[in-house]
Amino acid sequence: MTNYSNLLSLIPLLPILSAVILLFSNPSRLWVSILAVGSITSVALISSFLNYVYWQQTDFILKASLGNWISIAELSISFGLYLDSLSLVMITIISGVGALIHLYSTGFMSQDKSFKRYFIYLNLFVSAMLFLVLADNLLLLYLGWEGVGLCSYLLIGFWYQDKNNNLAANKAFLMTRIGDTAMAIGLFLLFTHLGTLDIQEIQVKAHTVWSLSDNTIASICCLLLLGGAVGKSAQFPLQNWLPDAMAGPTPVSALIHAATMVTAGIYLIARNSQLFQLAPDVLYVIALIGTFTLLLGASAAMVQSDLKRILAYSTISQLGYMFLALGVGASASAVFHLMTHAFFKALLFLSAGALIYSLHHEHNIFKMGGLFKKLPVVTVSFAIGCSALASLPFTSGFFSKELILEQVVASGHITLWWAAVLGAFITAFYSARLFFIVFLGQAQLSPDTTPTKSMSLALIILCLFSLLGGVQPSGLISLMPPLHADNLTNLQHWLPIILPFIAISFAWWIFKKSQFGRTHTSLLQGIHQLLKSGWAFDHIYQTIFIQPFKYLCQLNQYDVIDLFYRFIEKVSCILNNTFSQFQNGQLRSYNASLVIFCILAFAWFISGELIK
Amino acid sequence: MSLFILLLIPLLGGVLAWFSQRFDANLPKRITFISLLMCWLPLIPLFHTMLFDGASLKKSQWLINESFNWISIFNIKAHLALDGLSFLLIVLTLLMALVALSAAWHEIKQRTGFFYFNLLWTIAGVLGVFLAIDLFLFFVFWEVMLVPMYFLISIWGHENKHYAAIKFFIFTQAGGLLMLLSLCGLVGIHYQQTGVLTFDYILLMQNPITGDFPFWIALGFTISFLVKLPALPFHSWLPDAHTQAPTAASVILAAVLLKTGGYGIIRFVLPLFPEASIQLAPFMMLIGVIGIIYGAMMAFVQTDLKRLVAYSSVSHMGFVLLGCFAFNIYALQGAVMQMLAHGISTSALFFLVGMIQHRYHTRDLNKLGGLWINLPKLSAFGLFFGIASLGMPGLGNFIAEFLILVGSFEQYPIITVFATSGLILAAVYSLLLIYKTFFGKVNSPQNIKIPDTNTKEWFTLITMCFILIYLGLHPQPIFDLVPIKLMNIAFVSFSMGVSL
Amino acid sequence: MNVHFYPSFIVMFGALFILIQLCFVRSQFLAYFISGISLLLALLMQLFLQNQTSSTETLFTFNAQTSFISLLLLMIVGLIWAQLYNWLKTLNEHKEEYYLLFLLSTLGGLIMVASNHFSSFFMGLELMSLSFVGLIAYCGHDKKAQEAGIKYLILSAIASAFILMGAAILYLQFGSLSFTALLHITSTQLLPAWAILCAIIFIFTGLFFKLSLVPCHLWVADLFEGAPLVTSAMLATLSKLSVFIVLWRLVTLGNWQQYQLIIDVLSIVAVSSMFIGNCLGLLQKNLLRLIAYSSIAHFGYLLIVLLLINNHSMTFSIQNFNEQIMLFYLVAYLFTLVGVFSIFIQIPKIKTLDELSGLFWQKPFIAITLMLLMLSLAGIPLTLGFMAKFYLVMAAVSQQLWLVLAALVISSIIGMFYYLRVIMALIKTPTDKAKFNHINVDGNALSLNILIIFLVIGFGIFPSSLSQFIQQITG
Amino acid sequence: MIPVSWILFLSLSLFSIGIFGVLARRNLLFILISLELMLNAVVILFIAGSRYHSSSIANSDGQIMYLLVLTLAASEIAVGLSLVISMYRQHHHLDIDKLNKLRD
Repeated sequence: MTNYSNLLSLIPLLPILSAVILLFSNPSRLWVSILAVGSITSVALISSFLNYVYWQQTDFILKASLGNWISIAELSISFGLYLDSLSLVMITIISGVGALIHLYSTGFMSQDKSFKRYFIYLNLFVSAMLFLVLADNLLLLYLGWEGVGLCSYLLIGFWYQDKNNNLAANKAFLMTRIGDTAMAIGLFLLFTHLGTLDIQEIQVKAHTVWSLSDNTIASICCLLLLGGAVGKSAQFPLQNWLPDAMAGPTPVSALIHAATMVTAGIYLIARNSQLFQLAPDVLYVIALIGTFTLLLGASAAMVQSDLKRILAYSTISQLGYMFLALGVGASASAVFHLMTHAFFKALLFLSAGALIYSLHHEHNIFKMGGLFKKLPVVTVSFAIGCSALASLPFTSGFFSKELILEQVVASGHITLWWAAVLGAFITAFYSARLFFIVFLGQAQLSPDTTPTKSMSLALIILCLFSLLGGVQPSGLISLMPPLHADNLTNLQHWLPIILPFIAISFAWWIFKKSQFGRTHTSLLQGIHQLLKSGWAFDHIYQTIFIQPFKYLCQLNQYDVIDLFYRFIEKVSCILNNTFSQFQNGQLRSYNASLVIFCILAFAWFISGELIK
Repeated sequence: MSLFILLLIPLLGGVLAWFSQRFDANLPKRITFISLLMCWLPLIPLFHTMLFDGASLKKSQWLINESFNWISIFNIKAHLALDGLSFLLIVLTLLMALVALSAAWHEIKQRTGFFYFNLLWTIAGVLGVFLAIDLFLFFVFWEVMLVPMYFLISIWGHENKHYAAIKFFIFTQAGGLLMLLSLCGLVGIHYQQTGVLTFDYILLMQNPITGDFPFWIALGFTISFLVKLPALPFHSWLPDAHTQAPTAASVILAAVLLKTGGYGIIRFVLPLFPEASIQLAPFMMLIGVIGIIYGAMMAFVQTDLKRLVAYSSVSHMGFVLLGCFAFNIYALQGAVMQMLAHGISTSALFFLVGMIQHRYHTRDLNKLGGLWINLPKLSAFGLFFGIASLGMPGLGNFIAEFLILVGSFEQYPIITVFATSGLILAAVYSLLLIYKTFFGKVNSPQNIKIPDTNTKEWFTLITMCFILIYLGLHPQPIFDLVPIKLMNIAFVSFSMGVSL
Repeated sequence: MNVHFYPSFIVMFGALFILIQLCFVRSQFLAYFISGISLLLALLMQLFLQNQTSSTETLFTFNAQTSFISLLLLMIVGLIWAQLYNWLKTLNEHKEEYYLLFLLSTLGGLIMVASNHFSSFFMGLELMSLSFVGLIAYCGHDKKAQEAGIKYLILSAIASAFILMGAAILYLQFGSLSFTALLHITSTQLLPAWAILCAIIFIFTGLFFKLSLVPCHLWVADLFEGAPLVTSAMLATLSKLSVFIVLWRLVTLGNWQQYQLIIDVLSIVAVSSMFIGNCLGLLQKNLLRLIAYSSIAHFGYLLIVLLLINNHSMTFSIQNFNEQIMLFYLVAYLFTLVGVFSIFIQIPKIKTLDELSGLFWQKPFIAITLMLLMLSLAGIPLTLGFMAKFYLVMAAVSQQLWLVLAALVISSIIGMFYYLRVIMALIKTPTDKAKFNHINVDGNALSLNILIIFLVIGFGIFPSSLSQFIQQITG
Repeated sequence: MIPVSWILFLSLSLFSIGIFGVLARRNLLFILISLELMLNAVVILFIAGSRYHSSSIANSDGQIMYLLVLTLAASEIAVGLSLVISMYRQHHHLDIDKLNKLRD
């Protein structure tokens, strides 16, 4: 078994290398795309090679170290890379989807003038994500974590002339930053109590130091790590940055806000699964957050009019599914759903990008219609993507979502199962609604350009993946309890299968009666507005956090402590001119001052005598 | 003798630069450049010992130790010594002096001789502060370095430079006088308790004074260092001094003068008053945290670019205070690293603000915008250093803040949680800075062609980027250099695995 | 005839020669020459007497301290004398009488410094005061000088009346007027015990007037502004030095510190004069009034030394450490003050800060000297003023006078502001170029400035030579 | 022998009359007169002192001090009168309250 550790250490370094080369030289556009796409595809090849090597083994571990980072008394952290089946899956997803999206964006961004800057950011993003996934200690993971947040900030605000792109970027960075701070506090707590930040050591030590009985600190740690995961994967409390993050170029949304970055939270929890085992109530909280977010995402996606915001909300709800799976302890099915979701959501985003590209940046779906004749490739890819999203049988989405639903039932949370099924129904409904409005119905806008060869190539490959993604890599099976638990009632077995068809026919019925656009009663109008703004979380956070903070800062604009020193200045000026009043040039008052001193001294002396 | 030479070079260089102005207007610049380069010569043997025999570092704390008799009546000696900590800060000073010089190269046009005289004498004063081991000599350098800085601000400053210069001078002098009192108190009581009249730091450290006096003396010392740090209640001189100072002066002010406060706490307060500083610790931690949050909140509402960066350094120095008084090895290493990283990132920001002001003649955030369009290189650097100041991992600031917070978490978990929330606020004002200046639409006049960074400025900024990245990715040599074990600081406990 | 009298004799003969010279020929150069010779001879004689054995008589006492003080006095007067000739040229009055009064006041000072008996002290005091009245009101037609002269005359007359009343009560109590007699109280105590305290208060009122300490400080600003420049210089240095030495001798020989009242009065006066002196100077625009207020504050600092005497314990294993501090502070302060006044003499037409603004950029050397002197007055390190303040703080801290030290810190912070205003004015960018053309720095002014810089900065950086010299004296 | 306290009382009362004269009067001439009064008040004490302490040794210090004080008072008044003349020549009045050109 030759040791592939130097191959492993190459994986995260290649993208950084190409980013640095791009930064300091300015080659022609062709060379830029060759370099950028080449580095990511080489990483993809390495990971596929590693896949090939470790295909059949279930428990393999590959370690590599890029050097020592910090070593003071007890704290010794190195740039260690750690590859096992979980991170192998993750790097395949990242590099695979990443390579395709790089290929796609060479076409998509060809007209943009800061072409090079785009690819530098994208390469940096992929390398940060690879560091995150391969890190063997939590601090290196945190480095990847923040690096990913930074690159998403840069890429969302890529077209910086437009004011709300920047505001969206700031919002995204700050909300993920809140999650990161919670995670940082979790890191401190872990280090204070376990003495190490190495992930594998933590899993082992956690079980020795704490036990299921006294797990208060363990659950606090898990809650804090959950905070970080929630921030990054746009779950319940910190989810309203993702819809605004659509301001960035569409391949960015595809890569960052569908396939890779948002999955970092799931990876974190999956990676520390033994630690989370110690805090069952935190797992239940994760499940609850998952279900709530999936319902929130699905219901919001149902009423959106912007093409990319629908996909953003659907991402939030699919991530809710993954969190639900993690919550019930089925981390393998969560990762499997993550993989399939990465493929079909990337496909949806890229085809949406192609759509927007050809309709020269039109986002509103009600203005599009009857496009299946003009854009065949986009229509086919969109159809496959929507079917996978709606988890029609024999698509990759079907296998992974069924697995999650079965695990939920197996874990005995029936209420959560019903919520998940409802979510699946709404998902199928809005994906069908999206497909019908955009591609069927009478044509309004006519596309002038068709997507370039590289874009359609990427789309076709992704279609294959989202169809064939159902095959699970053997590595995952080791993490997962046996499939097809037998105590499934036939209702629980068959309902999720036939549900999508009901939802699609319901959507077809409404589409036929062209009722999608109009809402009748004011009650519907109110609900429509509430759902459209993502349950009005933006408004809530604005009033609870941002306005008071702004008001407080505005109040103290002129630094109240500075006023104190200005007061001292005034007092000394007053003192100055009180004493200079005495200098009035009158000789007789000068004589008087002499005599007064004498009298005062006597008075002081006599009072001293009297007291004695 | 090499330390005295190190001090003499800038002093003589300054005088030479001043008189050379008569012959040729830009001769002072070159003389300053030469003398700053020559300052590196006495340090070369130290670099040698650093790289090749690390063992000597472990033996005695002091790498070089020189002392001559000065005032015999009080047994005051001109005692200069250099250990790992002061070596780091001296390297930082000399580096930032070069940055300040490159900032002033084109900006200062009139009366350049006297400008470089003051610049070099401030540097000499600061080098003296980092080298002085005799308390009296430390105090003398502490006050002397202010006079040339006062001249820098009040002659070459911007609109109300006199107010800012006098405020700066009076604040630090008040702190200095307080230190004079506590210095004399320390020596007087040490004499009464041990019969030895000495100002020497090493002798005073061996048998610290007892009774109820050390608390007040430690408080006196700490307050005078807090004024310089600047910590919260005494910080209001910093924004004025920074906004009105010329770029070179505010680079020196930010990079080096603020560090003398932190250095003073680590060098003089913690070792000399072991119990008193432990009693002081909770209050100082509180002031540190409030400083972090207050500085961040103030930075958030500023409309003047330089004031924003000044308040951000108030917030960063709150971390240093937190690190010093946490009595934890990681926290102290973090504090030293924070001083270095903050020194570089904030002076780089001031360097950039100077460049912007040199080109657009304004510092008002509302007038600046969309710089990326016509100044891509400058804005890229601005983005890099803005990100560095919010503590992005992979750069020096993050390592420092992480270590400080990890170190202080064990002893004071609640305070550390609030300090970590400071990280969010840091992100708020840094993003505000980046967004308001570099992104968005251009609203400053478009007609004249504004030159982007010239090669000299580009080279200075690139070196600072590499240093920050080096500090972020490979901080180990810095940690080995700081002689943490020999500094006689009572570290409370760094053994892990103790249950809460 | 005791050899210690010779310097005073020389000065007296100098004055007489000038009188005789006046009868024959009126030439300023001749008077200048005679007074120069007599001062030089007196200085050399004083130097020679430094290591003579000390001898005390009823009226006078000549020990190491008094000879050092009179040496210091003669040096200061010599420095002032050096600039007298050029300065008097600008005055359109008779010149020779000035030298006469100049020498007489020096003689009065010398007598007072060596006095050990109330009569000799009173004689010296009156001689100096009356000659000062003449010096102040020298310019007959200048209204301000007349007014200052009248004020000084009336006030010093009242002060001497108070001192005399105190002396009379003490004489009534102890039967002897010599300072050393105050120590051992004789059997025949005529007056009740508190009478001594009233006497001391009377004497203090008179002396505090002369030292311009707070309650009686109102006159000093008007005098400095009104009087001719060199007279203010003499007032600030000569009269205050000699009066302070007498106060010091009275308090130490008479051991007045045992009375708690005296300690309270001294500390209150010290604290208030430090604080009010600096507060007065804060927004002052006129240079001379600024120096007057700073002299109030500085003598407030000096008063702390009187508070220290209370325990003769050897602080820092140095005998009579407090006396050394006093001498060092006097040397430092008076040399700085002489320097400041010589700078003012070199820039005659400049009276207020606004006229001074921008001097640095046209006459850098004068401006630098003035800056260094201001820093020395403010007490910034590496200057003589700082070293003196440092010794003072060391002594005060070793005896835990925390209240007084707090006042010292606060008032020196306030003081720093107006010293800085002067420096700020110097470096302001001047509006018109030809503002300072009328100042021409000739040869001896330049050498004087270099000497002053050498004294203030040289001793500031290496004070051990000066403090060792003082240590031998008080040793 | 007359008790000391009477002498002290006389002298102090004369002294305070002198002080009152100096403070109350505006004319320079009368100020000089009351100054003279104050000095004479002091002289009484000196004489009394020498008288009361002459029991043991011939203590004539007081009398010598009396002569000294008188001569110095005279010289003071001489200088004072010269100032009075110069003031009158310039201001044509002797009211010292009008002399307040020197003020802060």
